[in-house]
Amino acid sequence: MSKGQIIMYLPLVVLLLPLLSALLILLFTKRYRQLSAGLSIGAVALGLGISIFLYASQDADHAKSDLIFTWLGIGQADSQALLPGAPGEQTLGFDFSIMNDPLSRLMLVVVTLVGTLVHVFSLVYMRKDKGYARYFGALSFFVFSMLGIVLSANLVMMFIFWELVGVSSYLLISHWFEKPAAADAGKKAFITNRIGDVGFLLGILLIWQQVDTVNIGSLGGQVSTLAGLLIFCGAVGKSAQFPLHVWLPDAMEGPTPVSALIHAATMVAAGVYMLCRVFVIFTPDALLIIGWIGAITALLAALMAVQQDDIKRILAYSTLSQLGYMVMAVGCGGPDSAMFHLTTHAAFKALLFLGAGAVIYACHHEQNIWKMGDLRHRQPWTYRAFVTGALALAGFPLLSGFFSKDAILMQAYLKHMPMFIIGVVVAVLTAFYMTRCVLVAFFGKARSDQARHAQEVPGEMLAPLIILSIFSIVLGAPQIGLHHSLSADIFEIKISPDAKTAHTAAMIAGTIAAALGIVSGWWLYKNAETDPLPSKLGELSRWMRNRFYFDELYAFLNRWTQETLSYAAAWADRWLIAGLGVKGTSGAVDITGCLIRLVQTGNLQTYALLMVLGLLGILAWILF
Amino acid sequence: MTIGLEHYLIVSVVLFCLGLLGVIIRRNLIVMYMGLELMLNAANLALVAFSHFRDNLDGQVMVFFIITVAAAEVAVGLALIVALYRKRQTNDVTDLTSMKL
Amino acid sequence: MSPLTYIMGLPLAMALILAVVPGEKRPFFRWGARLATLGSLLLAIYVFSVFDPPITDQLGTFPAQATEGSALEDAYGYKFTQRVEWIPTLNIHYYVGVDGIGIVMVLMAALVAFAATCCAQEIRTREKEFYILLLLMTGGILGAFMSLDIFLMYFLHELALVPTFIMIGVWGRGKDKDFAAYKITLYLSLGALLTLAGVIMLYLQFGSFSLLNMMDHATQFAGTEAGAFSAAEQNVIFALLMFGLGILVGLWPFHTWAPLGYGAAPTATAMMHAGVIKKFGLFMLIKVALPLAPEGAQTWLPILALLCLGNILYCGLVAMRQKDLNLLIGNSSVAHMGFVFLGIASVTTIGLTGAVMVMVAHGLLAGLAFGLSGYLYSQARTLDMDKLQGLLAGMPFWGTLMIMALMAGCGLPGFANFAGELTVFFGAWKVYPVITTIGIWSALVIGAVYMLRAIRTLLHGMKGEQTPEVEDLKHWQRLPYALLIAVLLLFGFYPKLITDKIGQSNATFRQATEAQAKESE
Amino acid sequence: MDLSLVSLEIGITLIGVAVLLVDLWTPTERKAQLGWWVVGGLVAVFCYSFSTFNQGPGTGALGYTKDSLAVFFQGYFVLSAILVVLLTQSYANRIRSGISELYALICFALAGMSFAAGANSLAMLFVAVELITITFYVLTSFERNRFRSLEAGVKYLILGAASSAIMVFGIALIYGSTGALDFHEIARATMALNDDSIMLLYQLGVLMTLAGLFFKLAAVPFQVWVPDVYQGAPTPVTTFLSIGSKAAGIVLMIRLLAEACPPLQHEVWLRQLLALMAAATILYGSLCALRQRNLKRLLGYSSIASAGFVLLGLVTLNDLGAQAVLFYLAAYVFGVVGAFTVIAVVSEESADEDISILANLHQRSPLMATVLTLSIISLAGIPPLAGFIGKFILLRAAISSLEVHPIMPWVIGPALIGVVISFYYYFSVIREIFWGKGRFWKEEAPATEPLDCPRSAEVILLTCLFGLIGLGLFPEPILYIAGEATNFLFFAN
Amino acid sequence: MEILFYIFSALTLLCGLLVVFNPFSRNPVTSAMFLVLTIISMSGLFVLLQAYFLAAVQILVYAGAVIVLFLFVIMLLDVKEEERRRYQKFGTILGFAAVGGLAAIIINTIHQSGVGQTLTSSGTGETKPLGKMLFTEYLLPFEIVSVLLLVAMVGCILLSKRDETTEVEAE
Repeated sequence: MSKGQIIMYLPLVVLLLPLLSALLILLFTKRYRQLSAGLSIGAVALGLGISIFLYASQDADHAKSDLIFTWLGIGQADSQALLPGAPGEQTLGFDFSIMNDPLSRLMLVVVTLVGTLVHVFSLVYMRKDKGYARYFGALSFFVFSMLGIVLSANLVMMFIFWELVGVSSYLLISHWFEKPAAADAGKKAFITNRIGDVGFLLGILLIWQQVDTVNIGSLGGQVSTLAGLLIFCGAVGKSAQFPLHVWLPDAMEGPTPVSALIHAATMVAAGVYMLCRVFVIFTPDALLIIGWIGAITALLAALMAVQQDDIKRILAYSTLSQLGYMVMAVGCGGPDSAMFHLTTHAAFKALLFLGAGAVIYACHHEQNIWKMGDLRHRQPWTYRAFVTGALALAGFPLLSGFFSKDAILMQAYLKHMPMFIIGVVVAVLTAFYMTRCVLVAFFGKARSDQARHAQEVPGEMLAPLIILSIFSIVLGAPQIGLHHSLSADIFEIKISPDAKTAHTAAMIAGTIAAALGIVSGWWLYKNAETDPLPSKLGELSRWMRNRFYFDELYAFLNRWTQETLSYAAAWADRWLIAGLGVKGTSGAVDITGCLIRLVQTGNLQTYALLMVLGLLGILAWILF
Repeated sequence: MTIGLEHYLIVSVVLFCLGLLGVIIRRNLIVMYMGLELMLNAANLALVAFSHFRDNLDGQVMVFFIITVAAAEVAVGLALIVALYRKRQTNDVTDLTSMKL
Repeated sequence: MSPLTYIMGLPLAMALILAVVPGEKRPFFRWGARLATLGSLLLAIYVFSVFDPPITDQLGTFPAQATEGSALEDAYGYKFTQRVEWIPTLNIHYYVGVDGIGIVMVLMAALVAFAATCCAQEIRTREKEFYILLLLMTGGILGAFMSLDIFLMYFLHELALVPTFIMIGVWGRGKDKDFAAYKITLYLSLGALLTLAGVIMLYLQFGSFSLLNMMDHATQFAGTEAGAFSAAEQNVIFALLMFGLGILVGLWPFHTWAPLGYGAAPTATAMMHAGVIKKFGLFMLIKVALPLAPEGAQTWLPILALLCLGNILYCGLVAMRQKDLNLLIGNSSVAHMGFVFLGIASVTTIGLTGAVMVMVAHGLLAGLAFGLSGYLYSQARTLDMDKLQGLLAGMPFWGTLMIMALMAGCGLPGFANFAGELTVFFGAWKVYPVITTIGIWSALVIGAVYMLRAIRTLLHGMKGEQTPEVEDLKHWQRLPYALLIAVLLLFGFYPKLITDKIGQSNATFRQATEAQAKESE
Repeated sequence: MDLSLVSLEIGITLIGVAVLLVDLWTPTERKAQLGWWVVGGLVAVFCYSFSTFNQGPGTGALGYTKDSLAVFFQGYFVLSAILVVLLTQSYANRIRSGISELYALICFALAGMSFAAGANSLAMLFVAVELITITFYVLTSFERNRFRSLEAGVKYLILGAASSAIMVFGIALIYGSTGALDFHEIARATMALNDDSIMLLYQLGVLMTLAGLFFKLAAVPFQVWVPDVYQGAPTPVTTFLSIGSKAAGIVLMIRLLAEACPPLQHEVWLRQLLALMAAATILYGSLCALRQRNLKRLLGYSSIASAGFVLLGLVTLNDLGAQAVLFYLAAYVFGVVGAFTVIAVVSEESADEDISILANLHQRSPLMATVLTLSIISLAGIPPLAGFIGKFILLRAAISSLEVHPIMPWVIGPALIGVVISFYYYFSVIREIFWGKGRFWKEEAPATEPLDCPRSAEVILLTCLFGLIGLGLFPEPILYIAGEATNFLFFAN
Repeated sequence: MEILFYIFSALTLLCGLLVVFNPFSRNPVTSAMFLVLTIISMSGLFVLLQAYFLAAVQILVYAGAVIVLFLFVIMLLDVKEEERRRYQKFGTILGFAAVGGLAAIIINTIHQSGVGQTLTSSGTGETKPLGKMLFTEYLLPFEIVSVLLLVAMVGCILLSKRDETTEVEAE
């Protein structure tokens, strides 16, 4: 087998390993907790190794997809039909082929890396859980489907794995299915995703109709705006963009490692990744809309994050706003910077979530930051890691977040000034709420028994934190050349002449924003016992706290559209069709029968009379 | 005017209808039988008239059969009435309504 | 002797055998029925496997009969044919054979039948009658899917009518089972009679019941004024067939019998009926109505498309409101029929292939779902989802399968249903974009809503207080369910398995689509 | 004249007389056994006459012809008579005295029917019909210690006599307008008739004659007598009434329409009349039966409905329709006899005719349950039984003349609706057999003890079983014979 | 000739009417008596039609046998005359209407057909050819009628003879 073939089949191996472990766990090793965990970790870790090897062995050919087998074929297989072919006969064929280019390889690394770390982290975190094996099985299944999205070379394949990611996240979110909140959250996440997927599928159909292919490689510019936007709907659902962002915060009901894996690094990033994949099909109008959606999401989410008390929810909203950032970047025509931010964000957001997980673990599943405090002495390492992540997220100079955010701001500066401004504002807010979170959770004095009795978490949990903090420090550095490779090699974006000024502007703006946010946060929350903001902001803070009442709005809409319709339909089915239609008819027939029977009076002369009348009628009818 | 076929036919039709009337409105079984007899006789009259005016005897042969059949019918019917009367002392049709609907 | 004859004959023969066995030997009936259906299943699998590539005498151990129609059979891609004179006066033959559609349907039917006989555990009284009726039903429908003589097709299908009635009445559930039995019977017979009228009119048109000859004539007729039968007649015939068969399938608004009947029927009956027998209408619509009366189809298919909207959207919405698990599954299965109708209404090769795929997938799925719910009923004596909550913890295996079934029901990739529905959408998209959009919404969102609600109430959450004690499936009880889910996954992950087979009947599709294609030009 | 032409009828009559005589020297308890001898004799006679039957129409000089149509119906009548005799035998202990007279009368009625099958002139038609009818007056009121039997007899007698009087008057008119009684002469005369004024009289005559036959056939509006008479008459007689005398009416009607009035076959009004009556009859029978609980009455209504189907076949006025009718009748025999046999046995055991007596039958006597179910299914016309083939070819015949007569849809539509309606009551019989509640209004559990049926009844049941399934699966022979019998029957199309 | 016809037909119809619808008496005996008169006057019409044999048979069979049978039964059962009040008005009126309609239709048809004009020959009513036909051409119906009479005989015996066994109500 030549090297080419090895290179060709390695991604497939990476893809299939987790599936294999998932199947093994489901079928055989459900009973044996450690064995299952081992299988799952082994699979993803091996995958990580292979992906790193692949990423390292960059061969130049781009956008290369390899056919594995034909998934579904229609219209080819009429071998010995003697009849002449019909004029309008179409054929339809979907290949299962894998994308094997630097972008997918980079994504492979990201997914498997975070995946591995999360697996390791979960070893301890989930130790006491009785669904241990099931958890790891689902985790592997999720990794499989996520890798599927990364590797799929045509839209239908991507849609398939898209759905699978949805369902696996559903399984993971409602892992503690006996907890009503978790079950509901899973349901909400799945259905919201499905709404997005409707658009996605319609987009695929429209593209198929317009360019007669669904292979990403052969997609061109001749796709209409509508199709692009429909495709974008998928991303809106998956990476929780406004207006479909509501599911992500609730998804925090799932186990924290899951949140780290799915809702920080991978699944929600899938949308952005997909946008970058099919970037070519977007028309300028489409891009504009995409950008604005991203900007709005970023701003709204940041505002919501400011007033959350649940540590995971804070992170969730920050995730939302960061995703908004990335989408905005795509909208500003900078898929490279989007991918760049995606990568760095994966690192530090996973770090933050895992850190939060460590904190929660230590505080016996206490998640309210106002019930924590002074953890920096009790969990020094967690503290350091968390702060690193926070700084990176806040865009503290020379950390990874700083560079990636600058790249985005630069794009925005070049394309749309308003978005640039929004971006800066969001940067300020980000720095502010992260500062708030850190200060309240780790400084001051412990505000609850759980916080008092917290102590440092074991090494298996610390190790991922350390690794991730290193990544989130260095990943952005120009010396690594990640951004350069993305923009230059992968997306071939030429450096525009006024990039220099834009770059400086972005850098300055970013720094100022970060500083502003951190300082104001420090000033407000330096050993604060309760949140001072509500008193200052009043109404606005209530709106922030209640997430601008989106859930209520949607509940209202749903109740008054779909639910009402379904009630009406059920009513009609019961009373109109089954009742009036069916029972009515049968009743009418029955009554007719009873009436006609009255003819049979049993009286001979009536009978005779009837016969004569009948004869009379016949004769009269015939003879006249 | 001379008496033609039509006159005989009209007589027979009227007689026929009288018999039918008897069947319909009289409730005494025996009288109903008489009505039936009248109907058959009316048919006989028609047949005879036709055969006369057509010069062929088939009609009369038919009449011969009809008379016999009528006699047999009456015999059976009257026997039936006797049996019925033994069972329930009646020969009124309005009492014969144990089966209906 | 074609193997198909055995596939159909085994259950019928076993029914005869069981009829003479005294009623005390209760195990005998169970195992006899299982044996017969298993035999059919194995044969069906064999036929399925050797069906493609085209069989030559040295390859296939069963040499295809040399009949005068063999050229036609090759032309239309029919294999394993057997033709025997039956009623010469009416020019009716015993004529069996399968093309792509036939073989997948037969395989599906055999699978579900075997599963159904295995799931008939709950029957404890009057087993003799039950298994005889079940076998009659099975043999009949298996035969209907493989018969090339329309009379034979109809004849065999009707074998199921009376058994359904008796089974629901004697072994059925619920207080209004009598009403359900009457309703389902009257509906089905009405549909059957309309179909019969249509079939007779076809027969009078072509002077033969042989599907192949009729299709051949139809192609010669096509376009030519002479000898062709007029568009008006085609309209009548197609209307008769469409509505008659539609009633058999539960086309909106003739669908209300289905959930009621399945809710009241014993498990095995519900599996067979919802899974297999219901598909007959669609099968005949695709195999007979479309190719033989294409011009009629042009008139009626848009209306069919509108009506199928009733199934897809309306029944989906109705399903959202169901509290009883069986009613939910029943309504959702009616809704799924809508996708098939959509595929048929867009007479395109893709759409029709998709339709057949959905038929197969839904057959398996309905079998699985009703089997599972039936097991639950046998455990809990109720299917009211207000009473049954949080079962997953108590019965993990059953729960997992149920989740998979429901997920398949809302079109999750990896299950055959998704492949089928996707194909249908691709086929119908260019013809009926709006309806397809609504269909996608229904498939992805509405389906998800009611299926997830079911999971949420039935399986997730804490165990309800009224929830009775239930125990999970034991070792070998799992076999039928596992079998069905395995096949669903197999076809879901590699649908090419069936699409290739279905491609064998392209000739039929072509004939169906030609007229429409002409129309579109 | 050569007696071989009427050997069958002579034989049958002789058997009847012989039974009457033998009866005198037979001890009372063994009189019922005479049935076996009657059956044997009938079989023998039929075989003999059939063997001496030379193909091709016999002479019509005596107003009697023995063509293949006649032979078909004679076979049909003999078969049904045999079944009825067997049924009578298993019914014997209901008939205290005169069982052998019953056999004899059945034979005489049979003779009349087989004359009717070959009737070729109005005189013959009249005499044959009267022989049948008067015999049935006696048969119907045979259980003279049951009031209902007598009541049925009286009703049947008066209405029957009235209708035959009407028929006679019609015959008179036909004779008057054509001057002939023989069918072929009538046909010739009508061909000659050119002025339609006489034609009018002729039509009137035909209509009144048909009215008499419609009465036998129980077609609306001459159907009113059926339920009462069917309910009151002894069950074997009811059976014979619904398979024998109905069929006699049918064959006479076929002959009359096919041979005596060629000009009318092109008349639209005749088709319209038949169509209207067919639709009305089917609907009437089905609708009235819906709420019916008395089994014999139920079957009475169902026989009205089936008369409608026969008319549906006759509307076509062509050979195809006639063939369909013949086969339909052949299939009909087994269904009706099977059903009535079971009903006779069960109702005798429980001295009741309410549908609830069938409860638990599946357990009390599997054989009877099976046969009754199959008979009902066959009557309802569901595969794979004989009745389905019958309904199928009837519909085929009707639909095949769809383009010939624009009225057809208006017959076929109601026919289909009627079938669906009829399924309701047919299936409620099946329901009663398999999960009936018994007399639920009395809160008494249905009987469960096994129910044994007499030997002769078993013979009938098995015959019907094989007949139903055999004709359903292999209808070819009968179809072929029926086709032969009705070949070139109608001049029109 | 015409006079005779009118007398006989008038008698026939009048007595026929009185048979079925006698305003003065509902007694079956009266009806029977008028039936005799009807029969006789009708045989008179037969004579006018030169069907002498049939006229004789008519008188013999009917007046001789049938009527006697009637009277016999009436006496046997000593039937009282039915009360007037139980007389369904509706049925009667409808009956009159129906029958009248029937008569109207038939007469009208006969009149339209004009057989009266077309057929105006008169033959000679000999009995010999009648008997000839009866035993050659119509032999078979003749024999059947004999069987029929046998049946009637058996039937009458069966129906009217008392049962040896005790009479029990069957329902």
